[in-house]
Amino acid sequence: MIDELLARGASPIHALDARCRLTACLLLSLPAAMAQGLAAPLGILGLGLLLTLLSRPPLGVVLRRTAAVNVFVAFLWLFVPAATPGEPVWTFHGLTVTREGLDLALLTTVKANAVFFCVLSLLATIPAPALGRAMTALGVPAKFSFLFVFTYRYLHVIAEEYGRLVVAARLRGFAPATNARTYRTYAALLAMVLVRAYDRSQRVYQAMLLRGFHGRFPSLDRFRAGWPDKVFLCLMALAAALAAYGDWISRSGHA
Amino acid sequence: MHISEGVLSGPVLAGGWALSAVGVGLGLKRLDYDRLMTVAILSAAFFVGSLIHVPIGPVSAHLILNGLLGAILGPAAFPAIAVALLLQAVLFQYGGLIVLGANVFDMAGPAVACAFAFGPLLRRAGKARAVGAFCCGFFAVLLAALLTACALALSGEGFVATAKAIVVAHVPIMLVEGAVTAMAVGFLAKVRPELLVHAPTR
Amino acid sequence: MPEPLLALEKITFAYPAAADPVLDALDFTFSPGQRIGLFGPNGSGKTTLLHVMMGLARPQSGVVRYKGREAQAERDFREVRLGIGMLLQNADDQIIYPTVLDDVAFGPLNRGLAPDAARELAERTLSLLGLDGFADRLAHRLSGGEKKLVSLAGVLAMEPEALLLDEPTGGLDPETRERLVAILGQLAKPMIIISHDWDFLAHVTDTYYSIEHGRLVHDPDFVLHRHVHGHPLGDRHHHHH
Amino acid sequence: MPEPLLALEKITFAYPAAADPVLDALDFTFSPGQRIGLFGPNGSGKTTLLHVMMGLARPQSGVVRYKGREAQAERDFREVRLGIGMLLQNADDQIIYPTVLDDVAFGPLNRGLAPDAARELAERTLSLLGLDGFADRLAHRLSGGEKKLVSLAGVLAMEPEALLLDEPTGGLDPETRERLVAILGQLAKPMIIISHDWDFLAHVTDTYYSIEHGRLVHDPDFVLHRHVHGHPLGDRHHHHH
Ligand SMILES: Nc1ncnc2c1ncn2[C@@H]1O[C@H](COP(=O)(O)OP(=O)(O)OP(=O)(O)O)[C@@H](O)[C@H]1O
Ligand SMILES: Nc1ncnc2c1ncn2[C@@H]1O[C@H](COP(=O)(O)OP(=O)(O)OP(=O)(O)O)[C@@H](O)[C@H]1O
Ligand SMILES: [Mg+2]
Ligand SMILES: [Mg+2]
Repeated sequence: MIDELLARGASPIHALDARCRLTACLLLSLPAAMAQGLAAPLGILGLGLLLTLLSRPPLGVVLRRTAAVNVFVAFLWLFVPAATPGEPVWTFHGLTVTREGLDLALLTTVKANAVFFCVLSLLATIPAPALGRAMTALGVPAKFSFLFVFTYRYLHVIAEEYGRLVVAARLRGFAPATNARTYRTYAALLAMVLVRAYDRSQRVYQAMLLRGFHGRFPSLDRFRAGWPDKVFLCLMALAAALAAYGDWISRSGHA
Repeated sequence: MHISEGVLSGPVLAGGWALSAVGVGLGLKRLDYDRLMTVAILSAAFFVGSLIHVPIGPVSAHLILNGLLGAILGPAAFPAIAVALLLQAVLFQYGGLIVLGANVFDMAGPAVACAFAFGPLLRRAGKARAVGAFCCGFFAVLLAALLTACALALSGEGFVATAKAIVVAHVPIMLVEGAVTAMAVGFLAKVRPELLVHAPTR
Repeated sequence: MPEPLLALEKITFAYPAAADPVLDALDFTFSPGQRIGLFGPNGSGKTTLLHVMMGLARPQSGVVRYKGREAQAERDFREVRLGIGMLLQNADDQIIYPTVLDDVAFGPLNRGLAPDAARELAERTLSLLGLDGFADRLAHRLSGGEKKLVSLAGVLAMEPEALLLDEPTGGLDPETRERLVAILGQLAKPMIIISHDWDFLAHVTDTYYSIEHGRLVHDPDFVLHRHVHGHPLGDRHHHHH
Repeated sequence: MPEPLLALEKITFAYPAAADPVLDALDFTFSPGQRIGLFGPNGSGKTTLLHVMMGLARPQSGVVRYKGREAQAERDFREVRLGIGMLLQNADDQIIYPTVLDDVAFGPLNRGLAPDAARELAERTLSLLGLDGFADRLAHRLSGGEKKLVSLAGVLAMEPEALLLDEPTGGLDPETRERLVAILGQLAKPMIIISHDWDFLAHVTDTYYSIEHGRLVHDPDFVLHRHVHGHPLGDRHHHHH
């Protein structure tokens, strides 16, 4: 149900230090998300696609994920072109599609996909435990990183428990429909999942005490950034700066 | 109810990050390491619970559960939701890191607000508890939809129509969430009343 | 010979990312009156086989027939599930509602019974298993053995024509196990039981299969066999696992 | 006779809402060199007994002594937990980090080892259990048997003087079980093992107790004993549960 389909791999991207990938992902996403013109996000979209190619993901996964992200974008296309005031290009049953509206929808689409491919190639390729360590190394509070890592640890255990409960319900003839009993059944399943999660957390806490836990999570330090990591990070920082500068130029040009 | 990356304007994104950082910070401050594992495992349970698709008429929608999460975790729901959304970004690429702040605040703000507003009702018995739980589920989704809509509307005039559509589309979900939350809290009160003690008292 | 209740024809099933199929062109029939014991090493595919029968896992090729009719869509299998009851390995996974009565009444309500009839049937089933007075108990406060019996009650309350039981004795203490032997011996229903507990199988089933390389192997040499092992409770009354 | 590692004196323990105490004025000593097997029906209080020893459950009356000194406050028990390693029944509860190496190093780091030394010790322990190459594996991708061995590695990496194991063979297939017998046989540490698996107990322990009515009963008549039972796989090689 919940699988990191991209985190394992032997590509050049996977070989990079997790801290560098996380930083690069942030650096590239920022100008793409903030841009006002098309040029910068288009450039980053291109770079994101290149990085995705380098990370050698399974094609099916990429297509499915791309489609999922663009559902919200498609939803925007339903409303934005006709709702933005400006120069009309097409009128249909009282709805006026404007040039500004089309531009805004297009810009949003490019920005969303540019960031998506950066996340896909740089963030989704980091296994969650390594991401937790990378966040701490980059200054995120340790408590938050541990919360992230342990949530990830038990996600699979609980998803499996839930899956077995659903199987049990189906075996006894449960067929979801829009009625009170269906909602009652889901509420019961949900409550059972929570109760078992809570009970489990008590047992896990005991296990922690048994292994000498005294209010602080230690961690092994194991980051080693070599020159390829540094070169990569510099290149990405340069690309991000270029995109931001380009967007700023085009903005002041219009003004 | 994720806003995808690239939609919101700079100030809205920055505001989302600032508010979320404060919320996560306050939530973490109240959370000591001894209870961290409980919050992590419950957060995982909510992540899984929010993958439940329930039929609503001809379509199906997934549960959001931020109201129930707030009812159980209180202020710790803030970091819990932040962690869950970050995991969704990493595992499924729903939204990136830039829009994360806004998405976290839209979901977690209402969760904690409802916990404070209706928390006292949750520890009473019978009808009062059911009403409080329904309100937690209902208003947490309503507020989340409103905040999402505001974030969109503030980002540009072109997004106002989308914002309205989002609120309207969530009305049936609010009702279902309210009902499911009320029933789930009823079961929890019977089976593990300890789970409800962290709801804020004030 | 009566028409088979369930028939599998050339079933091939592999889990998504797996290289080898778990079930490989497997044929099988399960007829009224049969009591089948299914054993074999961990991971040989026993649970998967039952899941295919119940439509919880869909084979890549082959046909599942229920009373002679091919079952293909989810709705066909819904009918199978109303006719055949399956008990999962872990009782904790099987008990969905926090209170015993709600849980046992879940199946009958899904079959479309009115609430009153469902409650009545649930209570009758509980008392059949010697669980009178359990109706309002909370599921998570039951002992392991009690949970197992309650989950069995949930299956029996659906009044199935046949039973599939996945390791029903796992984690039970000897006394509860004996009670289960007695209850199952008394039920005049065809059944398939997966178990690692040969002694148990010898008591409640009469035909034995194991799975090897994705195929069912009929095992006629289920023999009585003498051996020595360590044992507490010297000469007191005891049971073997 | 050496000074007992742990001694329980007149321990009475009842769970909050329960009517009868689970442990009732129970006395017990556990000395270096002992290998104790603890068995008995579900719910008789075996797990509770180990929890009292480790300070996870606090008795209403009675004294727990660790190396002769009374353990009372949480900090006394912290010392007990650094000296005695306990393995919980369910490996999923015991493996708290997502990656194997982090998890095995957790105990050593808590004992105050430097990260490098902790890593080195963790790797050594993994290889002792035949788990070389597991360091970066993700816990949720391990099989049941592998999880059990990793959780044992987490306990052994604390270099405890003694071990308490709660049903270590539950859910293991025969092969992993054999491996565990070999590993435990090799460890020259005193241990207490809870198990329903008499054959396993007979292989790795030499003193037997069960709990009856809240008291420990020493069982000297754990005997070799001949019996007959149903058995498949005729003359092929096999193991008994
Ligand atoms: N959801 C799944 N995804 C991938 N592989 C699976 C899944 N479930 C089971 N398998 C694999 O399929 C094979 C058969 O599994 P199955 O559960 O049917 O075995 P079994 O005979 O019931 O074993 P056991 O005695 O341990 O219950 C095993 O190798 C198992 O690892
Ligand atoms: N947290 C708890 N709250 C209340 N009662 C409990 C709790 N844990 C255990 N009990 C009860 O205490 C008794 C002893 O339980 P314990 O877990 O020690 O038994 P056990 O001998 O380990 O059994 P098993 O063989 O099933 O593991 C049982 O009757 C059980 O129902
Ligand atoms: Mg199985
Ligand atoms: Mg126990």
